[in-house]
Amino acid sequence: MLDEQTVQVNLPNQLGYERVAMGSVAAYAKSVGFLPERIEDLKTAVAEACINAVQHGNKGRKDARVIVTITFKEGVLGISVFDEGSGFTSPPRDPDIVRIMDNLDPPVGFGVFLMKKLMDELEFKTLPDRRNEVRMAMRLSK
Amino acid sequence: MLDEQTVQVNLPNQLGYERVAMGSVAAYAKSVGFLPERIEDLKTAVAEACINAVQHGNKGRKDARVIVTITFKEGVLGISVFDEGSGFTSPPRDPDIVRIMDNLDPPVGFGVFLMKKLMDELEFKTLPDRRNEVRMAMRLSK
Amino acid sequence: MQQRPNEITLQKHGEVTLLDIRGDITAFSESFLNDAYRNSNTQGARKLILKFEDSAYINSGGIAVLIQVLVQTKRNNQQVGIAGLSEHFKKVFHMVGITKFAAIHPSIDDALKAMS
Amino acid sequence: MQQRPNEITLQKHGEVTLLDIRGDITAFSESFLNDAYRNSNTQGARKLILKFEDSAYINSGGIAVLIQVLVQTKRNNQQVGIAGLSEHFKKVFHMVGITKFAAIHPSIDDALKAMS
Ligand SMILES: Nc1ncnc2c1ncn2[C@@H]1O[C@H](COP(=O)(O)OP(=O)(O)O)[C@@H](O)[C@H]1O
Ligand SMILES: Nc1ncnc2c1ncn2[C@@H]1O[C@H](COP(=O)(O)OP(=O)(O)O)[C@@H](O)[C@H]1O
Repeated sequence: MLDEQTVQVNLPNQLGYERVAMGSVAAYAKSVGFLPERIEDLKTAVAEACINAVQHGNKGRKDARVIVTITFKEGVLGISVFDEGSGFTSPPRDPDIVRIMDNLDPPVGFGVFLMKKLMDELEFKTLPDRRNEVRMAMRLSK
Repeated sequence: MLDEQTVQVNLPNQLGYERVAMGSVAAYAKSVGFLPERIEDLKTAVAEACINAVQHGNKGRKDARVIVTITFKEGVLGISVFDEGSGFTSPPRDPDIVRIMDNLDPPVGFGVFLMKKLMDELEFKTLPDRRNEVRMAMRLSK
Repeated sequence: MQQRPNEITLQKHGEVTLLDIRGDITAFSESFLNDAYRNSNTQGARKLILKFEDSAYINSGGIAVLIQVLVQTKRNNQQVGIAGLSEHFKKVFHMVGITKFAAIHPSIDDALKAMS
Repeated sequence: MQQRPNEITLQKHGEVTLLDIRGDITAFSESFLNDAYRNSNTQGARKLILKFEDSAYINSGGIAVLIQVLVQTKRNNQQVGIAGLSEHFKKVFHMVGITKFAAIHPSIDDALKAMS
């Protein structure tokens, strides 16, 4: 996994540390030539994946970790966010802002929605050893 | 080592990836309240430590890694850069620009010099398991 | 990792109340934003401008907090404008659909002009 | 991780030759900087301005490359001015002692004025 193109960032399981992952991803993406606008997209997507890993995957456990890997191969920046949870029970629905504003739905579901919208690829994987991976990718050309 | 305040960044042993460490450190330092000017100092210091880890510690070996830990405790940001080398043979001398300009000395030695100048603390440690640590720290108040 | 507290300044511009919000907008901003909204409300605001820093980091938790405020403004028949967002977060607010309920303006002046 | 190549533009301003250097200054910049210097030299420059991007990342490898150029300018009795550095790298250049051999100017215009 940790090959010559791959950086791994290992974060405490606490809100706020997603900012460090954002900084790592932004610096990596800038180095390989992504434009500032796409880097903002990457930052938001990785932040949301980290926040979900803390809250849903690791359920706020203080001793858990969130692991982010960043790699660039064949023109594609790949980011994976790992937590120690068991993954998704059901695929989340896109939030419906009209229903939310009418108090018919709670204001949730924006994280996965934004990752889907901002990245070129998004994939959820439950791994054998009680770990969960959210994998996303963005092509450089775009 | 990896406690609730500590982020670890694991880098390929190649020049250029120090930029990712710079991004991680900058984001961490910003989050805990360092001013932009001090963040620039931190970025330069961590970059130089990573470059030395790649070149001197890991001697350019493609399969080696550079590990950076970042932590903030009691108002002090601590950064350690680990490589798989055996550390320092002799403490490097400060570069003498006048001798360098007269071609009496080679233009080397700026990395450790800048780390010393820019950080509040700098320490070199050779660890048991054939690993080397360069530890530096900066107080927030400063 | 603590988030630095938000700072919010209230200003009256005729019938428009401006909430000048400094700092990042996340789940931690909930009480700040709600308090600020409650204050603006007791001052009987019919029209609100929410002004953000263009360097602000806004995440899904902050979006949820904002929407909770917008739910209240809708219930209270208040008109809301947004100013100061970076291009990125203009896009994000558009994606999420916030722009259906609060118009985004290029600047405070533009917002004041459009809403007065 | 590749570094994007530097871009260097040469401009003549009277007896001053301006090297407008875009990109980061690291060990990878060695051939670019040396080539640019050699070109400026065949044009018979007596005075040189090295202009950097204020967003440039400069590391110890880049400093070494720069100093190698300065060693040559000293040997060739050329006067060198530096412009465009960020505040941080002004400080770094001062710490290292480069400012003993090349004056730092706030802008290209200031450098041209001071050196003409
Ligand atoms: N890492 C994860 N592990 C387990 N479930 C997750 C994870 N990330 C997201 N989810 C599920 O997907 C849902 C939607 O996530 P998200 O769009 O971020 O919205 P929210 O966090 O507001 O619920 C979550 O409520 C949760 O059920
Ligand atoms: N991580 C390290 N492992 C072993 N030796 C090191 C390490 N970092 C620095 N050194 C030693 O310190 C010297 C000075 O380093 P530095 O100031 O960065 O200058 P330079 O890299 O130009 O030699 C190096 O030449 C090397 O001998």
